[in-house]
Amino acid sequence: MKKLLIVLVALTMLAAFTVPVFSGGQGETGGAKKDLVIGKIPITMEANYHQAHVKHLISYAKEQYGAEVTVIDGAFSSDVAMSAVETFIAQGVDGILLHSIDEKVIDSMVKESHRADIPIVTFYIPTASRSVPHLQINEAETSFQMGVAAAKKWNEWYPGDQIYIGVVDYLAVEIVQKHRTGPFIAGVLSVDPTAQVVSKLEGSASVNKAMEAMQDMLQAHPEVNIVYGANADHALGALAALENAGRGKAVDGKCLTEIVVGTDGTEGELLKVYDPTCSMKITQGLQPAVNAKAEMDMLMKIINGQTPRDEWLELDTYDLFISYWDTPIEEAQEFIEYQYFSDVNLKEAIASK
Amino acid sequence: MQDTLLKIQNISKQFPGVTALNDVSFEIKKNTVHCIVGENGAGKSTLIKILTGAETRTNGTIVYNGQDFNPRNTREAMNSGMSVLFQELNVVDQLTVEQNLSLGKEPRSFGFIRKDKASDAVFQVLQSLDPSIRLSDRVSTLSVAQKQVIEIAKAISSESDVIIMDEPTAAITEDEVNRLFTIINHIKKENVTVIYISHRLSEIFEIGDYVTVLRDGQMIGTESIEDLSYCRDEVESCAELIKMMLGKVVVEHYVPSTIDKTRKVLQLHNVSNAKLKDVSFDLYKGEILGFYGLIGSGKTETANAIYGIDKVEGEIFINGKKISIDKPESAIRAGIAMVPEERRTEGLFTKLSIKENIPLMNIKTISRNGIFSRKKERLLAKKYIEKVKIVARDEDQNVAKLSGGNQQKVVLSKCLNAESAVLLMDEPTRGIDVGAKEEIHNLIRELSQAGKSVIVFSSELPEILNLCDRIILLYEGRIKEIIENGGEIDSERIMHIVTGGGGQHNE
Amino acid sequence: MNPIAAKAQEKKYFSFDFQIIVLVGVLALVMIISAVLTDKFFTYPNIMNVLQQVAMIMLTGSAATLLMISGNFDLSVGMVLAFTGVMHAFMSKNGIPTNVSMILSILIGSGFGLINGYLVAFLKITPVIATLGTMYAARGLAYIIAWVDGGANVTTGLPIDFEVFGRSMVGSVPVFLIIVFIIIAFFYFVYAKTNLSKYAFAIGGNNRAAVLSGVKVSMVILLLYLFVGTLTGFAGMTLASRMGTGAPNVGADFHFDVIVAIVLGGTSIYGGEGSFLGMILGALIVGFVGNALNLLDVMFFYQIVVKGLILLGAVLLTRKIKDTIG
Amino acid sequence: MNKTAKGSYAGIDLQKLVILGILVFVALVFFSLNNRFLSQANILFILRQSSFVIMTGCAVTLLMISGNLDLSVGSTVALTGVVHAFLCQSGMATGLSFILATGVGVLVGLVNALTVVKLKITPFIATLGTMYVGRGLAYLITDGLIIRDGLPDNFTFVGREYFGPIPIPIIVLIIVILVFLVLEKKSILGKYSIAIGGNSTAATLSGINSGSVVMTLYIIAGAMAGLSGVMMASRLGVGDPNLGIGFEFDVIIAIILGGTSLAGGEGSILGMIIGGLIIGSLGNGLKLLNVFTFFQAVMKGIVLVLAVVLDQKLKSGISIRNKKRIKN
Repeated sequence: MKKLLIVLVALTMLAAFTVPVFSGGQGETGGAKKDLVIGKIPITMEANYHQAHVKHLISYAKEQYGAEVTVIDGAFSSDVAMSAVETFIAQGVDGILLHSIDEKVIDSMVKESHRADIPIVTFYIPTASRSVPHLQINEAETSFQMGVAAAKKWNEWYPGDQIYIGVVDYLAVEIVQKHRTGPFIAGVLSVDPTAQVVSKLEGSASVNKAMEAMQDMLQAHPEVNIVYGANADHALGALAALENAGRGKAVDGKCLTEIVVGTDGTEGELLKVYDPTCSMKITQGLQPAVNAKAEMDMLMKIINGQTPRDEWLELDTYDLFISYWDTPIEEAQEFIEYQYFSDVNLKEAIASK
Repeated sequence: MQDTLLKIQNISKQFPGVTALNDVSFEIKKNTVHCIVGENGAGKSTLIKILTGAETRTNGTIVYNGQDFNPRNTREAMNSGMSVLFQELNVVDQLTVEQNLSLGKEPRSFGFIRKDKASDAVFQVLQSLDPSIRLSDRVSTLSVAQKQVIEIAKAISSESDVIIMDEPTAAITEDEVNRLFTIINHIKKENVTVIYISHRLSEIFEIGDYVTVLRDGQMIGTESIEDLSYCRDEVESCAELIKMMLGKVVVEHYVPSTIDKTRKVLQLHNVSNAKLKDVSFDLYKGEILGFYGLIGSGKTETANAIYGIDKVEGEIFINGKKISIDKPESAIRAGIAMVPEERRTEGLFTKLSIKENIPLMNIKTISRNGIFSRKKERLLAKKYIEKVKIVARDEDQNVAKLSGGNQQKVVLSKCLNAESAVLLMDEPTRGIDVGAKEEIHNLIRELSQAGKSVIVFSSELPEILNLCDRIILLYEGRIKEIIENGGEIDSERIMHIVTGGGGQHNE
Repeated sequence: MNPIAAKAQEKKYFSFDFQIIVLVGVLALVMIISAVLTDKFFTYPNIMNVLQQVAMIMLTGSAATLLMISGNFDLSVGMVLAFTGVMHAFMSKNGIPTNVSMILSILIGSGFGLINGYLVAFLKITPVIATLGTMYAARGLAYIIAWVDGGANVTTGLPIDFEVFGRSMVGSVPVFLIIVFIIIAFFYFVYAKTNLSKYAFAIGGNNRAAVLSGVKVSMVILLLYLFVGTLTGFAGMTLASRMGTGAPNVGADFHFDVIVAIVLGGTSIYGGEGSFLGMILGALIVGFVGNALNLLDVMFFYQIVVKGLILLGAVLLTRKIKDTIG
Repeated sequence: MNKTAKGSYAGIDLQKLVILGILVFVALVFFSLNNRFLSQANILFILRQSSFVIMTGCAVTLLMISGNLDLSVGSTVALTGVVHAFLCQSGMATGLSFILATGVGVLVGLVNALTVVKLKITPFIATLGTMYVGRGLAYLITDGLIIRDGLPDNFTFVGREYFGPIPIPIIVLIIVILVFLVLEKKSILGKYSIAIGGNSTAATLSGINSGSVVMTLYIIAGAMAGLSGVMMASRLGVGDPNLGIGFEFDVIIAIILGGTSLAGGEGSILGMIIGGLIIGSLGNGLKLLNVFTFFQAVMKGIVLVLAVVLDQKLKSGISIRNKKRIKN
């Protein structure tokens, strides 16, 4: 009996190995299909931006190119993304849109898929070897701009008041430093060199963690007057903590205790930004629609042989700078409806509060 | 005149609070069977633990083969030629018989197990003890008795000069016992010394050469069996020993209980399952009913059937009303409580204190609307400690720290507290010393006087004969005969019946 | 059984009150050190702030302790926390009156409790697997609901009174905190005075004996899981109300936090022994340590290390002192 | 007696056969829905993706059979991976650093061993502690960043290269499996872990030094986690401190699906392997079918529970039969 079992398992294992050995070649990428299948790997599906991005991608691919998009969640892990690429190869997709954590790992993912002769376009984080077409959001500029704006406003409201920056950061994702936190702080400093960063606490992409971090920060550094959240969850969490502490207020757009700056430009944030009584006043609006289309087009160009599959080619998009003062609410309304499929009417929602 | 193998000199052992052994000294001669008797808590186990390095002595010396002997752990003791057969079953259910037999002394090279003839010796012993056990059997499929046999085989075949046997016969069948004794007598000739601990005094007279008696950590005396039984019959010599053990003489004999023959509290009609065939009997109010049979005859199975542990066909009546008992819970509700066979694993909550154990079968006695009162809990415990004579520091003591007898009393208290009309007792005094045994027997009698009905399932004939008004003889799940106790009982014939001999089924 | 566990129970008799003393000692130590290191620490608002942060752990813990004493545990609490929060937001957003939706989301928690209980008590699945299963399920569902709502979390269009429960204060004390501590107090009573807790100890100590003593083992376990689920539901609902959003990504290692608190409190994961007050102290220790490190702006990488060391240190300390005494 | 013995054997193997059945079933379902599922490449992918779980699982199975537990493997994977990258970056020869980094795994194992055996802390807590510490250290070594620059080319060799058509990780996997199957069946260690998990007092009284056995098991578990971590790093080509979050659960799930009980005593590596493959093909299949990512989580949960329900039902069936036997 036991023997039999071992034999059985051995056989299954054996089968697993011999199949590839003997059936040879890359058989599974063949197989004629009517319409194109595109594999999309977002860095995570747990954030508004990426969900919207995927939605745009799916609809755009369909109507523009009649292409199917299948999505595998990158789950914030290089390892998962790597497996995802393999799965797409097994699936025999015609192209892969990749947004993963690490340049070097992306390199090897590209190798894998090229071995299976599937083109890849990278997004937001390029290949280390700069070997395939890449779509970059130029966030740093906007982040810097936000820093400048925040600092200017504060000095204008409270001249001579020392600026203390508190960041609910995303230390576990290094790119955030490069594109968001870093430039933002630089922006503030460019206006007021005396500004100090008093605290950087981890928000771990969780509203809850962000809130608790901010609560602690308020105990240690009640003096913070510029609060930066490195993504929507962090910004909203920080704001929640401020509100719980009786802060986070503004009088028709003039912040009382601090100015909160966010990232992503989700409806949740914009509701706060345009609320004259709330101290969150600035955010940068990522544009899922724009990015989704751009990366899809780039991939199709390769598939249609208009651009080479493995040559560096960078295309830049940008984030919208959105603030209570500089961006008319109608524009913002348009923005969330178009970019984030939002059905919220900012004006009414805010008025009803 | 043999020479001395082990000299135990002024051994004492203090535990926090208690003195387990106090200045014990005696000698063990080579190639003898040296018995150690004493009540539970008399210090036998502690002594063994010290001999085998499981405990360290507070002071005193042990001279073994002429030189000082202080093993730091069991392994060292084993290496110096001592092997132990402990009371608890120390076999690994998940391994096969063969693996168990070689456990700890596998023939090995570079950490890998070599197949070789080494295990043959063990297998010989095993064969001679119980041929029915196969090396490839998984131990989990064996009976308690067979597990015990495996341990015995292991100990004997360990080729050690001294084998310490702590209650080896507690769980095994008559003929296994006989085979064991044959082997003991055999290995005695092969320069093996046996230190034998048992509650069954008759055994001591059967195979013992010397006997040392301990009482509450004190050394009472060492006698040679010849001297003891010289010009005395066994009963007297037993009495002699018991006197030494208890400091008082115990004479137990059957006292008929007052039975209300008009009230049948429990009736079984043709109860059958895999192990039982058409078991039918009535239990009267105030009666003590005995189930006797060898292990595997269906005693425990009958108990389990009544208590709703095993599924059965057939009918069960309580006070004439037919009821269905599918789980212990409903049995208890129907007024049946059970003292299970395996005290440690089935009866006790070893992590809890005495007072926490007692109410668990009938928590209403200390609680109202699901909320209990610590005061009532304490009082209840005190009451039973009083009534059942549990020897313990206080009701807060952890039951794991009690001696076997007292643990059994706690289990008993738990069942008494269920205030049920019928009490099932499966091996009520297994592995319990004479004193506690008698106390428990008296308790059972009191219960029946108080109008409760008790069923005693036991593999010890004397117990049954001392206790029960009627005795049901089981063989292979069938009721062979129901005997009225009192008057002349032919135990020869009983043995004959329960071992498969004649005997008609009268109902 | 595990040899270590066996060792542990020999010594148990002393351990109880004793464990508490050690924990109080550790807690005091933590607080003193923190107070020395930063004057921000020992202030009323900060203490309040930490209490709020550990409130949810204590809340779930106050039922989970008994559960663990009965020899079971629940890994799904983290994700149930998230799911109930999301549901609360989702329901109240879609026209269900906030207070009704509060009740409903608590009941959803109970629902998960029932499922866990049924899987473990009646289908006899090892708690780890059963609750891991429901954990994945709850997690998935939380995101699906949010996705249905059209985002990664349910933030917008919430009624104004959504945040009332989480944010209104009595004097300088948040209302929810008072309620939470009332509930905790109630469960302390359950732990200290009810037959349920007696049975939990019995079952955890010796399941077979419990059955033979007629204890309704399955029912007890089911009930305990139900309690855990319900309280977690309450916690999730409260959290959502405090954050003003239903976020699926909360409670990522909530289950570990709860278990750590309970175990720090001297409850054996093999069941049969444990302490409620210990759990409370355990939660406070973890909470205050984390808070102090944040106050000192210690990078969170260090914080993870410290969390682990505290866990080991505290447990070790108790064991050591126990050994020297027992 | 004779019969009962056979019965119990049949029982145990029957149980393994059932998991195998589940695996085959899962495979067939996915195959019928998407014929690429059983394509050579995909099978290789599944194997490679589950190879690290199974590799670590081999050691942890023995550990769990002995009634212990290791939650730290996930962090160990991250830590060793990072160390490997770090050493290579600072110019150490890849081979040497490979060994040293694996050695770090051994160290973690040693720490677990000491805390559990010498300091007598319950495995769950001890390893939960090292889980936090290990993860933290991984971040500290890299300041939370990913080590990617200045890594030699051969850094990725073991992780990515192929031996003929078969990826090296799978070769390693096979070797590891064979070694551990021998350990389980033929070595003192395998037998003693059952003995200790089954009845620790019996083991001690048979003169087995439980302490050192358990310690060895923890160290081996650490070593295998280390090996997995180093190979993962090599596969990714970087040292990523976020690696292996939730890894410990994947391992435990595979083991428990394989019929190992948390209580110890029971269990088998063969079963664990099948369990691991079930999880692997499940994840892969759901993705192949383009199931919406969050439904995947739900289904994973459900399938997990179902599989175990089936398994447990069977087990309990057997154990009841056995109980009946024991009572004679």
